[in-house]
Amino acid sequence: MTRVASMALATAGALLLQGCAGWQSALDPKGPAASELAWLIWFFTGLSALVWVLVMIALVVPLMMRSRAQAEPLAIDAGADGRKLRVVMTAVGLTALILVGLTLLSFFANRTLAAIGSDASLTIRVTGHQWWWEVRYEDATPSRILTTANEIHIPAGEPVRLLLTSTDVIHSFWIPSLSGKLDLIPGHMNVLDLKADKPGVYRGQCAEFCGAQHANMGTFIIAEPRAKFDAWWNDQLQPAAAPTADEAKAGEELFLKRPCVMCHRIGGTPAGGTVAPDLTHLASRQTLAAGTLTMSRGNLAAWIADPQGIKPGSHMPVVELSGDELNAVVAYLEGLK
Amino acid sequence: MKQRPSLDLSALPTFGHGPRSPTWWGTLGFMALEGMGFAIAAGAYLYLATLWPNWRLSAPQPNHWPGTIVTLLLIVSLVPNHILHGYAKRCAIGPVRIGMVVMSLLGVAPLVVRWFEFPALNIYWDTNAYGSMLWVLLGLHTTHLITDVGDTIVLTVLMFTRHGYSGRRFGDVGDNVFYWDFVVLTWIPIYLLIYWMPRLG
Amino acid sequence: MSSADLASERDLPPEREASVKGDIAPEHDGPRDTGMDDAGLHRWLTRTWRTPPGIIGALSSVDHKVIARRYLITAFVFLCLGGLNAVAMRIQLSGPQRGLIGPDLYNQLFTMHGVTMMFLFAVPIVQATGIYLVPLMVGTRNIAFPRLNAFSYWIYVSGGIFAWVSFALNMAPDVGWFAYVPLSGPEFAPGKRADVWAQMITYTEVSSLAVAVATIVTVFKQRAPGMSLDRIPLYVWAMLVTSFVVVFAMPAVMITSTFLILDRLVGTHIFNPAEGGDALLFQHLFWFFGHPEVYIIFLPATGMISAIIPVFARRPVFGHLGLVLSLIAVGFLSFGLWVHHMFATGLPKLGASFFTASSMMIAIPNGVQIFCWLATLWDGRPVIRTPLLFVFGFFFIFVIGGLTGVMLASVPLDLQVHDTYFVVAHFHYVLIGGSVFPLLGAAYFWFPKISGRMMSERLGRWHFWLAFIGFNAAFFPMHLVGLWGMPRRVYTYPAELGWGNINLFISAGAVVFFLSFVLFTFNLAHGALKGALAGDNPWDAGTLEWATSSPPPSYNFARIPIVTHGEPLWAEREALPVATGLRVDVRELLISTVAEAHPDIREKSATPSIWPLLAAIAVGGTFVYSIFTPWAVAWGAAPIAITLIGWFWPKGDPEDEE
Amino acid sequence: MRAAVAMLLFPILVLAACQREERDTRPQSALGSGEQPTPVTTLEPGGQRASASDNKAASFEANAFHMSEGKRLFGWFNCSGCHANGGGGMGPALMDEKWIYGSSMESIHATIRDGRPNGMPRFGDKIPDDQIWELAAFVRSLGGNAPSSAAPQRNDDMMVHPSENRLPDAATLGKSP
Repeated sequence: MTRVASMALATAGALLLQGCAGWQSALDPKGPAASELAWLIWFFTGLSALVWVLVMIALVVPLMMRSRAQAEPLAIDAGADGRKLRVVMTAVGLTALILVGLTLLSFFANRTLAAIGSDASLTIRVTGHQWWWEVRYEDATPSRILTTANEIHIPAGEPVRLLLTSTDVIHSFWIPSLSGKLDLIPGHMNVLDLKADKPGVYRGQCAEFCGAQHANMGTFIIAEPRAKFDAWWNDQLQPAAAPTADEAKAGEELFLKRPCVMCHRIGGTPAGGTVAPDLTHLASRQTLAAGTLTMSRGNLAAWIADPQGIKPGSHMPVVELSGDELNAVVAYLEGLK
Repeated sequence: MKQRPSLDLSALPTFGHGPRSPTWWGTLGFMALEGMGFAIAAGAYLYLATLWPNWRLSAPQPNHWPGTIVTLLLIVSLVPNHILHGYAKRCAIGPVRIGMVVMSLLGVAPLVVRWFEFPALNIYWDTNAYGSMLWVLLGLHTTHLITDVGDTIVLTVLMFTRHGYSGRRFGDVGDNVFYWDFVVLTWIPIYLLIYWMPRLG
Repeated sequence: MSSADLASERDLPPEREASVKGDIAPEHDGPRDTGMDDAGLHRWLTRTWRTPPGIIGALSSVDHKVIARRYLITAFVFLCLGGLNAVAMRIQLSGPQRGLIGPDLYNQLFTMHGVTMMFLFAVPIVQATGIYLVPLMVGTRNIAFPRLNAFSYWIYVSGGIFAWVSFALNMAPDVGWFAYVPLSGPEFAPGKRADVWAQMITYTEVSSLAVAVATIVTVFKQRAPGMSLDRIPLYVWAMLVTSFVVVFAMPAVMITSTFLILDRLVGTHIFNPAEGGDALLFQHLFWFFGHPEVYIIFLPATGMISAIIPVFARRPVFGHLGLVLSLIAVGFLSFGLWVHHMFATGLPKLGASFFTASSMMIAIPNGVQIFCWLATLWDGRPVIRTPLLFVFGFFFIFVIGGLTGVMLASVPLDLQVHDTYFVVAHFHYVLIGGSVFPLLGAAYFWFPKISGRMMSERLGRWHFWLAFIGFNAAFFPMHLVGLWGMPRRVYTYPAELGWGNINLFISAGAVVFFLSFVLFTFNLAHGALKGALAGDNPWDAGTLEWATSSPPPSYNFARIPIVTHGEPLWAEREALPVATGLRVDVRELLISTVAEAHPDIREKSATPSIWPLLAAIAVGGTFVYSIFTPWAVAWGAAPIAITLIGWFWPKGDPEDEE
Repeated sequence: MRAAVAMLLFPILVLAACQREERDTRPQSALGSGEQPTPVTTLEPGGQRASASDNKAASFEANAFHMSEGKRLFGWFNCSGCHANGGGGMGPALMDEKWIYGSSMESIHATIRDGRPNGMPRFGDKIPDDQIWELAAFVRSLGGNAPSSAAPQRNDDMMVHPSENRLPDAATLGKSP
């Protein structure tokens, strides 16, 4: 009895303690692939629960019986064993039947998933880096190719095709509420098609252990109506707005003079580093450091002042800046809408 | 618990040859796992070879002659090896001693030629994956060759001491014969993989 | 079976005739046990088979029981260390954004946890149990190749020390227990941490392989007369199948780790995609071992269950043949489903579907096992003692793990749960439910045999409930948190995702689970010192290990038993038929034929020797040195060769000469 | 005797391992960052000037993580643009025995920080001090000066030269046939 109680307690407790699942949950699907998968998860879980309950009943049955402790162990009732054999054979047959059913089910689910992206209108190349995501929107017109980082805007209701690869170690791209995961492997190119049914922000994160900051390698899919998405793309293609305020101007100068320029790119300035996230429209993003901090002046300052305290081991070095210098750089970056 | 003697074992022999002896089974077990190692390494080689359309990765062809000589030497050595096995089964100490010396020499000979196989691969292990796999396969087999030749030499010496004159030692000779067969047989597929497979691409 | 028909089927071998001809040294004869009284026999056999006194003597021991005890204790120590790793990780994860442990240490912690539990605890402890029990269950006096067995232990313990000293030196691997390249490769894993992983794997696999070969040969050639294939106890079958799986699976991981260290140390390009290598090759090679590894851990546990259930159900196990065939089927199938660990790597769809089908299929033989055990229990109310409680715990937990395993076998479903806490929950349900719970049951069951004393039943029940509740509290919620999107191997997580409370609950469960092991340790110590005396056969069980005293004498059986039934002690309640005629002044044991177990040869078993230890030191030193330079292999060859020659060179004992 | 050796060996092992495996990513300003002026000439009384910051140099040089970070930065900051992969081009070769401004960590650090005549730009503003030390440690390893147990290994990349932990060992083997 305690066994059942503990189980119930664990489950109920877990469910009650659960605050807000959904943002990054496979059980809260927001796209056709994830819906199909959530249905599959529930179906498998339901069937499994049923099988488990039956096995537990079969286990509890002997506890209700009369004790046989005194009997001679080799005196077996052959007739009873014959009946048992039939029961066991039936159970094995049922097991096989269920397994065949589940195999077919997962095969057809796989086909459904494969059909999702057959008419994808948009191709986005996602490259995994330790520990951020490089996002490149492909386009036939070279001037419309757009490079950004960590946040992927897509048009809602349309399938998009993601080309996944990596330049360092293996990562895995996973947005639970939209689709299953797929690895980014150096030397391989994987194709993931996904679709968001409705506009919204869907969080995901790297799902294959990739080193020190595997835990802080988040990404977002931001699904927007088509018009808004097109506007966003056009905005992002623009070079960074030149700063107007004095402090921001000083910040730009510092950015170009100090180590920042070695790794980061800001469109419209000489900063052209490609080994770290593109900062051209940094302030238009919702988060910093691959989903680690929300975008705000304070977090920007904290991140620049002590990246190794926030993401120990990340490739963003500590740059020694005075308080004024820090403020200036933050003011500049904050203006990069 | 009470005991009831009902079987007399006193007339049983104290050693046996081949599958009757546990050592033979142990040797077989180690052959199985080492053979599995060879199979996995060969599998890795084939995996990479099928992955890249121009296998050999534009490296020059290996020179197969040293390898072919080793192959011939190894195949030839099977004959005295099995003659030796016959003597070991009959527990004939004199011929077994001679046979062991012959087998030691026939073990050292391919090892000497093996030394020339490495440069004949015409590629270093750190040039590309093709070179790495050739060196790995050749190295893996060479390790087996060296350990078995070492084992043979030690056993040869042992046969010339007073310890050699025992049934147990003749069983050891039989197992050594058995293992040498394994070393020779595993070489054939590796020889083909190293020297002839790159010629296909 | 009478002695007459056994003798008639034995033909005189040609070797005997040769010896008559004088080609080989005539056999020295010595006193035989025929007709000897019990006290005299005991004196003779004790003098012949005992482990020599003194420290050197202890280090030279080749007694399978002594080696197994050391193995068990060492593995238990590693279990505790691995458990402490887990507790440290759970404290770090008990709330979002905790700063107790940084990523550098955390990554070492979870890698050490995995490596310790898989390679230093689970595999060694199931093999150690086999080393102890298999020779007793098949009715022989020592394991085959006893010196090799001693060597295995020394290699294993030095590999474990190597790993944990590395951890103390901040040099522990931090790339996860399966150490995927390129993360563990030359470019992204600076220092020696990944090399420690690679060599430590090679180390422990050498030891597992040697034990596997010794176990196979023991089962094949050293069974008591009359123990034909259909009378082999299920536990021994399980160990036999496991050993075969070890023999065919472990070479794959040794090749993998060797490839990795070659890439790192001498610059080969096996895993470098830019020079013709491939990163996925590593995963194929690793999981070709990695999946059978799960069954290496699980199959011996099924053997333990098959040994425990009949005793408490008071009848032979139902469907003996079905269980044996299931074991063999599982052993074979375990090699055909490694790709289900790689569904997220984007393999071709058709190939992946094949592996879905094969992964589903392995559930059938496992189902057969479960149903047969249940059917065995249906004969009446079983005697509920602590070992059986743990078997019930096994059913409860393992069936959940098996069913979530079926979920993981489905390609599309796996893409959602792969590498999340769902998987963490799944494999802990399978490994702890499927292996640790049976092992704990086995500990209570066989402790009286090993120590001669009973463990406390009352503490045992407390232990069971604490372990059971702690386990489920710790691991069941992980299924949920995995579905809510929490990936495994993260050292922290943001508060906004709402995983804080459930993780706190999990951590609390983990601490309870850990405490249950503290209680278990206490019960072990208490039992060993103050437990009630057990007697030969406290559970009235039917297999041969219960036919000798508790703890068994160094020679196991005063006379080799003769087996007339699958449960010989139940079949021969008055007196056990035994064989006589073995010499008592040398270590003589009986070699029998493979299928029918007819007596065939009286062979000598190896005497104690210090050389296996020295050889292990030479091999271990070479392994450690080789993470620094490839020349270590050349330098190490000499000491290894010397110690091996010392090991095999005859010392003039009758055991060596005849 | 044996005990004494063992007792000596263990701390050495511990020290070596700790130095090699430490992964400190925050600046170690407490150790000093080599703020002394850089000489414009190598003509010094008594040869090379003694350096004040060698404890930092030593801690970077023996550390595998820092060296591998240096290797990454060497690529990221396009040092290969002039020095190729250490073989030299517009800038001098880094894999050979010749060190124009000395082979010490301090000299290399100074070269990167302050630049040198004839083309080496100054990176003092552009690269944080610790990263300069990492680069210096890597550059030294290119010449086979770093302990092979800590030196970076080959990249998952085209093979341009044998990996640093096999230098100069591999150099003596000659070129691939």
